[in-house]
Amino acid sequence: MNMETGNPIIQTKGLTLHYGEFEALKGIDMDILSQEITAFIGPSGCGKSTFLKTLNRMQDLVPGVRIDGEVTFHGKDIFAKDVDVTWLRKKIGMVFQKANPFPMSIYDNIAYGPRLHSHIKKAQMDEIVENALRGAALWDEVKDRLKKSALGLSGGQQQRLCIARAMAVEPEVILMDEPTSALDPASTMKIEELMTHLKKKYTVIIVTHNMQQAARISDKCAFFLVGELVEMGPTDRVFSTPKDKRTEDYITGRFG
Amino acid sequence: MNMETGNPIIQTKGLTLHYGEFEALKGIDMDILSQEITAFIGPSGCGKSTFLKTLNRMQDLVPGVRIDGEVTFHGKDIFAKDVDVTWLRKKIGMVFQKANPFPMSIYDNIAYGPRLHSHIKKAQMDEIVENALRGAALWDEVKDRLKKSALGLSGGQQQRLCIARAMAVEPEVILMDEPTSALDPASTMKIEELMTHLKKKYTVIIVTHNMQQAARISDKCAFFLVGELVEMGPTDRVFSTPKDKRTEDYITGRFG
Amino acid sequence: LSGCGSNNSSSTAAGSSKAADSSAAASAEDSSTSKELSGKISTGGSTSMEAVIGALQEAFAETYPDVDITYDPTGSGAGITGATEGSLDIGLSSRDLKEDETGVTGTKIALDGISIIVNKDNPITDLSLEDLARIATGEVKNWSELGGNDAEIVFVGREAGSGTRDGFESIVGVEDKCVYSEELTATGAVIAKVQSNPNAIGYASLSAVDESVKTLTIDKVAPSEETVQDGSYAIQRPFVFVTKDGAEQSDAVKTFIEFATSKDADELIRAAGAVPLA
Amino acid sequence: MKSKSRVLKNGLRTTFVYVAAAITMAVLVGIIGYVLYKGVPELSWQLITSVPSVTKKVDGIFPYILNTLYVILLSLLIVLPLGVGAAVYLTEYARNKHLIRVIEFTTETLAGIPSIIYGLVGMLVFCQMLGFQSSLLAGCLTLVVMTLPTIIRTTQESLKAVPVSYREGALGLGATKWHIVRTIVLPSSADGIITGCILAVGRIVGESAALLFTAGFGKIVADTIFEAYSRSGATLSVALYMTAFEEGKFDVAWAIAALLLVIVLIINLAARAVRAKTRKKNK
Amino acid sequence: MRVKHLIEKVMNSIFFICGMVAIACVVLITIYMLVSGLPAIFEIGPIDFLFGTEWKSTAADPSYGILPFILTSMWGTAGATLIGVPVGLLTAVFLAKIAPKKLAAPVSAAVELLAGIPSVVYGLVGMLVLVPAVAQAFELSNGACLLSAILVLSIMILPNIISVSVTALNAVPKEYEEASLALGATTSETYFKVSVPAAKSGIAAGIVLGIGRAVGEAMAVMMVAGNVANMPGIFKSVTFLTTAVSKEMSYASGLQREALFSIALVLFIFIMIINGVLGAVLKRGNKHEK
Ligand SMILES: Nc1ncnc2c1ncn2[C@@H]1O[C@H](COP(=O)(O)OP(=O)(O)OP(=O)(O)O)[C@@H](O)[C@H]1O
Ligand SMILES: Nc1ncnc2c1ncn2[C@@H]1O[C@H](COP(=O)(O)OP(=O)(O)OP(=O)(O)O)[C@@H](O)[C@H]1O
Ligand SMILES: [Mg+2]
Ligand SMILES: [Mg+2]
Ligand SMILES: O=P([O-])([O-])[O-]
Repeated sequence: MNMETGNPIIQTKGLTLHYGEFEALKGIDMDILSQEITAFIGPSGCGKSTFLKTLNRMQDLVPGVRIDGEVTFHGKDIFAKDVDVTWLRKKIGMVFQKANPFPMSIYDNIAYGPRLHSHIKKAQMDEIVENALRGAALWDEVKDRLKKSALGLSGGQQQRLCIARAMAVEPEVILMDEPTSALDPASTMKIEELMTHLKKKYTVIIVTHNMQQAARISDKCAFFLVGELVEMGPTDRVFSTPKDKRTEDYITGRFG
Repeated sequence: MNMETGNPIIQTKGLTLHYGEFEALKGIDMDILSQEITAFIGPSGCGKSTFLKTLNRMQDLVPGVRIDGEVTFHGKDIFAKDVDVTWLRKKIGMVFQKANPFPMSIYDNIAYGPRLHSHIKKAQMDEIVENALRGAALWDEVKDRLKKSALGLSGGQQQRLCIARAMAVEPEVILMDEPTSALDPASTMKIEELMTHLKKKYTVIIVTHNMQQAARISDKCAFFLVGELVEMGPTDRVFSTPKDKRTEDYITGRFG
Repeated sequence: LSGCGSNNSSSTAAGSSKAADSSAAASAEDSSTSKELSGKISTGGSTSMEAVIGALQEAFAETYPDVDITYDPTGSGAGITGATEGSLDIGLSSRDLKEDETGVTGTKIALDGISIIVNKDNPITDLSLEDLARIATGEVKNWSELGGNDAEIVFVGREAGSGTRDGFESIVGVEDKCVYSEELTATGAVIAKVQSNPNAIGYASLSAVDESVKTLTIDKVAPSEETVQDGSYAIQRPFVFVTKDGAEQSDAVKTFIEFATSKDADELIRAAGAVPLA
Repeated sequence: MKSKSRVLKNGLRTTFVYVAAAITMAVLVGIIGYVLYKGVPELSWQLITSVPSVTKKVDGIFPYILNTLYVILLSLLIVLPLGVGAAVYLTEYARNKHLIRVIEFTTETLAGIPSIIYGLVGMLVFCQMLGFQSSLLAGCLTLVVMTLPTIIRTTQESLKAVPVSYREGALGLGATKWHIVRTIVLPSSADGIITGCILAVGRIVGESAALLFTAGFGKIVADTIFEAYSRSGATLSVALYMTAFEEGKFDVAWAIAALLLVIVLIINLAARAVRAKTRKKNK
Repeated sequence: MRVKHLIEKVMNSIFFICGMVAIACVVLITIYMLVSGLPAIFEIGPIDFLFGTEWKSTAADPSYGILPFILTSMWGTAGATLIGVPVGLLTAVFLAKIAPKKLAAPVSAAVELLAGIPSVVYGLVGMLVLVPAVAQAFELSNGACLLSAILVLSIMILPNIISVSVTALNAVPKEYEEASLALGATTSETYFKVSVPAAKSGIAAGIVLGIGRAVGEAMAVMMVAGNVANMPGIFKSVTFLTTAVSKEMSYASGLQREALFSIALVLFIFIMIINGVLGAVLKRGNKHEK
């Protein structure tokens, strides 16, 4: 694995987040390198999703949230006044735990994002859709039913469709929040495979409950505990010789 | 444990039950002895609840059910024309998987049953309520809030309340369908304790998914599989030296 | 102001004579000129006048298809108010203007008998005005006192403010003294009531009464075109066009008023069940 | 065994239930049956397509049918964007909980105000203050206010049923709120909006008190749409009131009553069909 | 980018405005009711107006006392509730719990139809069928009276009560009923001692809704109540608040007209109180469910 190849594409400094009175993130400092897969692990409720959603400002939508500290994307403060959130979210795509294709055709699902951001001709759009579906290893399965509703796909296919949809807007980073936790082993395998392909082009950040999965696919691994970043480093190292006692306990299944 | 002390209080002979076309119980023969705890175990969908509900004719309420074979209570056919179902259900009480106190006060929950069956004076009712709550080891926890809504109790307290409510109509048999499956370990412990007390006065039949629980508390154990009674006998014996290969497989966790 | 009543009659007289001329002229003229007349005439008020207005409207539209006549059946009171406030070109009232209703002029266009109706099964055929008054005030409570069946009298009338009620009460002399068994809000409802209740007696516009009920003679006079016209049938009231004094009237409005007060309108008024002016 | 009084009480309770159900059904069958029995024989193609005329002595209800359609059309045209907009605001935009509560409370309040009060206020505001006179337009505007709560509530419910994950997915792609509302939220809640419309149409068709004071009683077929809305006109319900109680033409009145019943029946069936479809879709 | 933000802002404002429309309407209606209703009350005198027992709006010496209307509305509503609620509730129990699906479905549909029938149709049937029937049954000279109005109103509120109660009863968790049956209760005991009490906040909401409808109904009542301004009596010809307004409004002028607006104001206040109660009932119900 190529560990130190990328440059920090996203950096956070002292990132603190409150839901009302409750401090969900307690001063997180983190560098995320480009063209790598970073996995977030930690017990339920430790703030993984919260952290993830802060990175593309999806957290803005939750009422009563207060964010302190800094998050930069390519060195630029994402909370700066002049940052266009829609642009940021285009650059930092997201895939959710539960596959959430829109209730429209497969084609329109993929085309939804590109249409938002620019005016694209039919032929060009066809190409974008095909590329995105190929990229998500879904093209062969759906090429004959592009005009059919996306809701008719199986769970695993739907999740890959969501990945394809995220890719269609040409992001640089893809955030994935437990993308396989609702899927069967076969579909999970497919998506894990897909992710290792993705990192050639994208920076991937994935939240997972599945330690094996983190070990299998990620380059870096970050362990969270009640709002703190306990430890982060090359995945091999974190799993083989965790520096922190709590990381070790978690990895060996003593809690969580 | 005292194994052969009781007399058969409930007996079934060739009990077969169809939900429409589907045969949920396939000719069950069983003797249930009084003052014992009988546990029903078996994988999900094998018909444990169905069998249990047949014993107090709660199954009558399900449309499209056909019952063949015989069930006797104290030697009397419970399906005979002259049997009053309400009397049968008073004699054979029931506690459900999910605690289901009525949305009324704790006191009224307990008093509900007795009020149905006879006209009882206030002072006497107070006594009945107190005894039932003591019997369910709940009195000390609720004696100061008898007039408060039962829905304000914790899950474990609610389940004990339901047991107390069942006891208040002075049944001879208490059927329990996974009474602890929705509870935390502490509450489960309390209820298991309670059950061993109960058998001094009542015959208890309990459905459980928890093998340890069955082993801990029951005198007899019956193993069901897809509508058949595979094996029944003293719990010690069934767990130590099951006669049937399938029972062994189940107990050792090879399926289910 | 006090001369309001006389004002009415004089303008009516003037109007009708003039109208006769102009309508004659209109019919003599080339129809192409009449077609040029266009615009909107808003009328509204008395509900009893609905049929009359409907008939006039239909006939007028045949000659002047471009003139648009609207009619809101809001009641005589609202008609007079509308004319006073200028929101209506012509207010319709089924009673004469009262003294305090100033700033407007009333033009009679027709008369209406107020029929006294009873159920068909009622043996009574004639009542005197006095008997009627005694019934209305509740002095007489049983039909047997008037030679009818031994049954309680059910006196039904209209709601306060109705032109029909106003006409009936003022002529019979029972203003503010009526004891109604039921107050209904429309002519048809009164007829239906009398039709369905054997002991009922009520009053309703002559124009609306049909065979479903029995019309009584009052002091031996039956309501009809002649008796109303010559005044021998006492219980009657005028149908009045109310216009605002000093307001600028469009040609269309003028022509319509002329048409309504002309002899040509008589047949239409008759068709609508009302009585043309003598 | 059961005590005598217990058996008696059980019997009584059961009897009461059956008697009540029987009364309800008798009332149902009685009213619906009677109206149809009286009205259907009077309903003829001739009646439906004729314009009533005093001089020609013709009965007809064509203008009323036309007016009813006009009123439905314009009212929906106005209330739909308003109501859907308000519902979208409540579920998608509003952040202030107090404001949401106030809006929801006022919506409930509007739903409870009786039509006679709508009639009076409509008369004061639309006919007099804004100078629309008694006209279909004034009637429509009054009905808009009356049906607003219906549209808001049904739309709101169906908006709430749109999964949050759809919105999240679109946001994650960089969509703006309005874009999400337009392309995802509103299309997925079309069923609820349609149900709201159907219910509103039901209310509009049945309304008489409010329209009597605001839309008047014209029975003329207007030449232009504009003219139709600027003059008074009776819908079927108002016409029923006028023909029966003013003109005493009960045969026509029964015919209108039967026609109304059939319309209400169709409206209910349509609403049911949409609801059934929604339920199937949600499964 | 700029354009997108502009559209976003504009749409935000549009939706905000739509959201405000409901508030604006209520405020406007309230203001208009007050402005048009208060003057006459003060001119007549609040006591004379509210507690006067004589209404003679067009007499030479007019009197404007609306106590008869207020009492009639109260009596009428109470009567309709007294008949409509038990029948409706029991029917709801039947439909939700007892009736086989094949019967329940068409009856529910018919109940919905009943709710959709225009009030004028009720008025028509009431006047031509119910009023004569009442006259015959009670040997009255005229059947147009409070009783007839009560009967019509009970029928009109029936669908409200039934459909809301059925929904509430169906929402009662099955577990409650199972628990009751397992204690040896009969089905009827279970329905009345467990299901109905558990559904009570929903049922109460249905009842308040029905009361609201009864208080506000005008057209149907006008055809059957007789409309004379008598103090209420079960066999007397009476006027409700609603019919007092609608019957004279078209013909009224001057103080009479203003007094009619005052009656409408009183009616409006009644309705607001009922709405408040409804809100409270629903809120309490929601809290209970939590
Ligand atoms: N909208 C919210 N308002 C208040 N508290 C919240 C909100 N969302 C999350 N939290 C709290 O913040 C903490 C972190 O939540 P988060 O969803 O980030 O955890 P997580 O690590 O993703 O857990 P999981 O593995 O279960 O998804 C939790 O304690 C949660 O209860
Ligand atoms: N009302 C019903 N109608 C049709 N089939 C039913 C019904 N209730 C249960 N069954 C079927 O009968 C079989 C036995 O069900 P039962 O509930 O008795 O299983 P169980 O052993 O209690 O399972 P579990 O441990 O999940 O509670 C199952 O296959 C179930 O699907
Ligand atoms: Mg999470
Ligand atoms: Mg079970
Ligand atoms: O409608 P009226 O003619 O009785 O005023």
